[in-house]
Amino acid sequence: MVARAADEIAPGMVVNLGIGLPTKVVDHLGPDFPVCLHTENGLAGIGPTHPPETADRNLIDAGGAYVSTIPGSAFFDSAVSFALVRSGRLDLTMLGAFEVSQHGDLANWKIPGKFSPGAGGGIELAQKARRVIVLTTHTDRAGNPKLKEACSLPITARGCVARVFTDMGVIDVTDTGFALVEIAQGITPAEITEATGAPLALPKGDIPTF
Amino acid sequence: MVARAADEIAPGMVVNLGIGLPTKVVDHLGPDFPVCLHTENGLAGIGPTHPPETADRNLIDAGGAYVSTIPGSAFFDSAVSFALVRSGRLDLTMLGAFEVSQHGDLANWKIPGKFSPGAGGGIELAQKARRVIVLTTHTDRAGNPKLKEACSLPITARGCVARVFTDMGVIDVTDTGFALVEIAQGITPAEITEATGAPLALPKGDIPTF
Amino acid sequence: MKLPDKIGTLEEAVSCIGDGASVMIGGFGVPGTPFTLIRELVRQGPRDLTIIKNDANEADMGVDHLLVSGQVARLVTTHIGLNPRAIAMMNAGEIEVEFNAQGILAERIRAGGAGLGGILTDIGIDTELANDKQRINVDGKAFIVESALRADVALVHADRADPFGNLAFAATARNFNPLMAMAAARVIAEAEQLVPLGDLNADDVHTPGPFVDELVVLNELSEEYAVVQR
Amino acid sequence: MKLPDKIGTLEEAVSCIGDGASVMIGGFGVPGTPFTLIRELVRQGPRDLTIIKNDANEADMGVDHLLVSGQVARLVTTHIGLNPRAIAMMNAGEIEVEFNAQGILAERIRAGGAGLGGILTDIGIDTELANDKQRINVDGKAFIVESALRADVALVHADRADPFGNLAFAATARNFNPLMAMAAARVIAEAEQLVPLGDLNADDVHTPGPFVDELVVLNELSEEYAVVQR
Repeated sequence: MVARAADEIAPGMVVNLGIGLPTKVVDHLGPDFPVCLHTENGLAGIGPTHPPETADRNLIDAGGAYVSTIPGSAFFDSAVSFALVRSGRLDLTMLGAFEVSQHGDLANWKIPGKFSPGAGGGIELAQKARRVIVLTTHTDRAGNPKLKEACSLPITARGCVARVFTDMGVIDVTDTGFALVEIAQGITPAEITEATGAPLALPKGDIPTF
Repeated sequence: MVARAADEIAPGMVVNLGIGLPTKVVDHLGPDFPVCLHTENGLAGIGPTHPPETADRNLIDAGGAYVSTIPGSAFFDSAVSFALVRSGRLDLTMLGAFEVSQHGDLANWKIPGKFSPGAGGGIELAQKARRVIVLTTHTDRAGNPKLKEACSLPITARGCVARVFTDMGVIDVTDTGFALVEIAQGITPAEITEATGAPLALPKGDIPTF
Repeated sequence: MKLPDKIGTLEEAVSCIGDGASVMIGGFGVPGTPFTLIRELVRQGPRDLTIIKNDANEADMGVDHLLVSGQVARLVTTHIGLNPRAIAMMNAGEIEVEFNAQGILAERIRAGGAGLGGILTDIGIDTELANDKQRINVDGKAFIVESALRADVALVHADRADPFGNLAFAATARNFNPLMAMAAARVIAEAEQLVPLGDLNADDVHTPGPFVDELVVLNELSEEYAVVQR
Repeated sequence: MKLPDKIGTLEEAVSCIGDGASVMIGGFGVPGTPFTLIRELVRQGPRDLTIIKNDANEADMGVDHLLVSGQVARLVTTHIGLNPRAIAMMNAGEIEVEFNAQGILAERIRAGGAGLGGILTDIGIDTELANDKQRINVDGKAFIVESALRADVALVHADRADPFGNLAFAATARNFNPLMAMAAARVIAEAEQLVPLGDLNADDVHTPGPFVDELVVLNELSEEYAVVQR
């Protein structure tokens, strides 16, 4: 899934990857691949993560991982960091989700009564990145669909999600709802349709697998 | 007048002086006098002016004079420069005037039909400096008073002027109007009262001269 | 003519913070958090504080000490997920918590520092964060009004400082520090290293001295900065 | 993984500016004015431009060339007192001029660059500059609504740049440049000196590369930067 998600990154993009993802996705990009990774706590040009022994105590990403710089990295304050996001300079972000609606609404920050630590920078990333991709399990721990006709949880941003990567498939959010793009090896169209809480349009002909 | 105006600068102040004034005022402060001179085009800690031969083409004040830095100077952009002004970090500014009203209103940026080059940074300096002092001739070229009951020209800011230095005297703006503080040598109370376009309260007893 | 000196003592600097004060505190996670100023604030003990900080740090670090000591009445923040105590106190009603979108908290503080009344944004306009917020149309588009934030005192952590209070921050320890260093009636900076006037390149100063009221030079670095072994 | 390269040619960079475009131009007086980009804009000749710049430079310099060539329809500015031609053209109705308080022009541009809808301010609230502007009350205080400014293109002048478009400005040549470098759909920077990736200290970059679309490295410096003999 991560390897497939890395294909979403086109040369020259400015990209913000959710907590834990950068290292995993970056491993799938070549050393000469031109891309700028952004973290909202104030760095453009994230370099490799460090083990504690070699870490710089002043250099973390927004998830708290000890990262590094690369030639051409730049630090800035939190206002400039989100100016970049809100003014349309962030080409792509990859986020987690509790729920995604068939209209592309995203809920990923609050479960009333259970989980409400605050949205952090998630709202701005979801609302303002030029392209929002969600990486998530297809269903929650109880087996309920995360892809739904409408979100039941407080939303993060409306109509923001372009594409969802799950353990079962790659699904686009289109003007007419969810559309299956690719399916995981070993999963049948019936299974993914069953596990999806809204209509899922299947592609004509063979369905590519990943 | 300039020497007397320099007395208004207390140790530790951040001060913005109008075009042409900094060098003149600064000559009256000692080399160890603690003060920070600000110019709105992006410098705190203005140093001495330079003749063309030694000037830095990138280093001017808001009036276009070639200035220099001193140890501890800092450059910043135009937004930060006016953030400093508007957020109350500018202790004192000295400005010129076309008219000052007895309520402290200042008009110094526009003469309709004759002179309207734009206000530049003048409105923010007048409205937000903690103390605004005006340095001006007491009358205009035609001999009309510049200190008036009300401004006839478009105003720069209302109720902003605390004190006016002219060639005839030092006048405070008080809750009850203009009050003479000091008088220039050779000027009589009758002369300055005559040249002032609003009531001028005279101090009790001897009037200090400068 | 020379630039004024602002070096003070830790005790004296923090003593301006009284009961009921609003206090901005820099830092995003560990980097840039003024741990020494926070410890002194705990030692001096003013109560009923409004704390404005991106996060609530983690257990036994930074702002958490102020929660343990019961000095916090209100927390204006963006995310407290790494501090279970903050969440528990919020759920128990022991502290009031106001959540902001992270970049909007940054902009509200910056607006305060820039002497503005507020900003207009569409961030969160479809979410519950916009409930009860004033709205306005500009050029036919709907925006939320987010008011400017200022505080009585700002506590910031710099890497280097000169005696005038020019500050430079290190790497991602910059975060909210330069914004808060403009937005309080009294700005107190702790600095890891004091350098002579003129040692900071005038082009590379992050917070210009005129914004800073008092500088506390750190004799030793809090152990709370230590790299975490995860 | 490496950072993308944005070096382009002068002709190609400016060719994106068509008739009717809005163009932000950095600089306060001479320092920071992108004279080479302006000259190329005159050479290519798009008309009916809206120019957003602090001032109109002086006779025979910078923006004045665009006035001479008749390419400017509208000027959004703060002060044009040093350019008699700009004043004459304004008075003759040959160009439309919109005056802003200087710090408010800076904040409107910054708001555009920060993806905000606008700012609230009390600057000029008692003056004719506030005529016809929308007002709003926040916490019982009256403010003017100043809309955010964005442009189709921003032209900025940097002292040093790396191939990714990280920019550093020199002394008071910074002024409006870093603000405009965030506030346009397409940001074009000219730089006096190209340095290799990594040569600019990551803590000391003034405009981070992600904001810049195209970098033009200057072969020679315009004579318009020469120190003026007054």
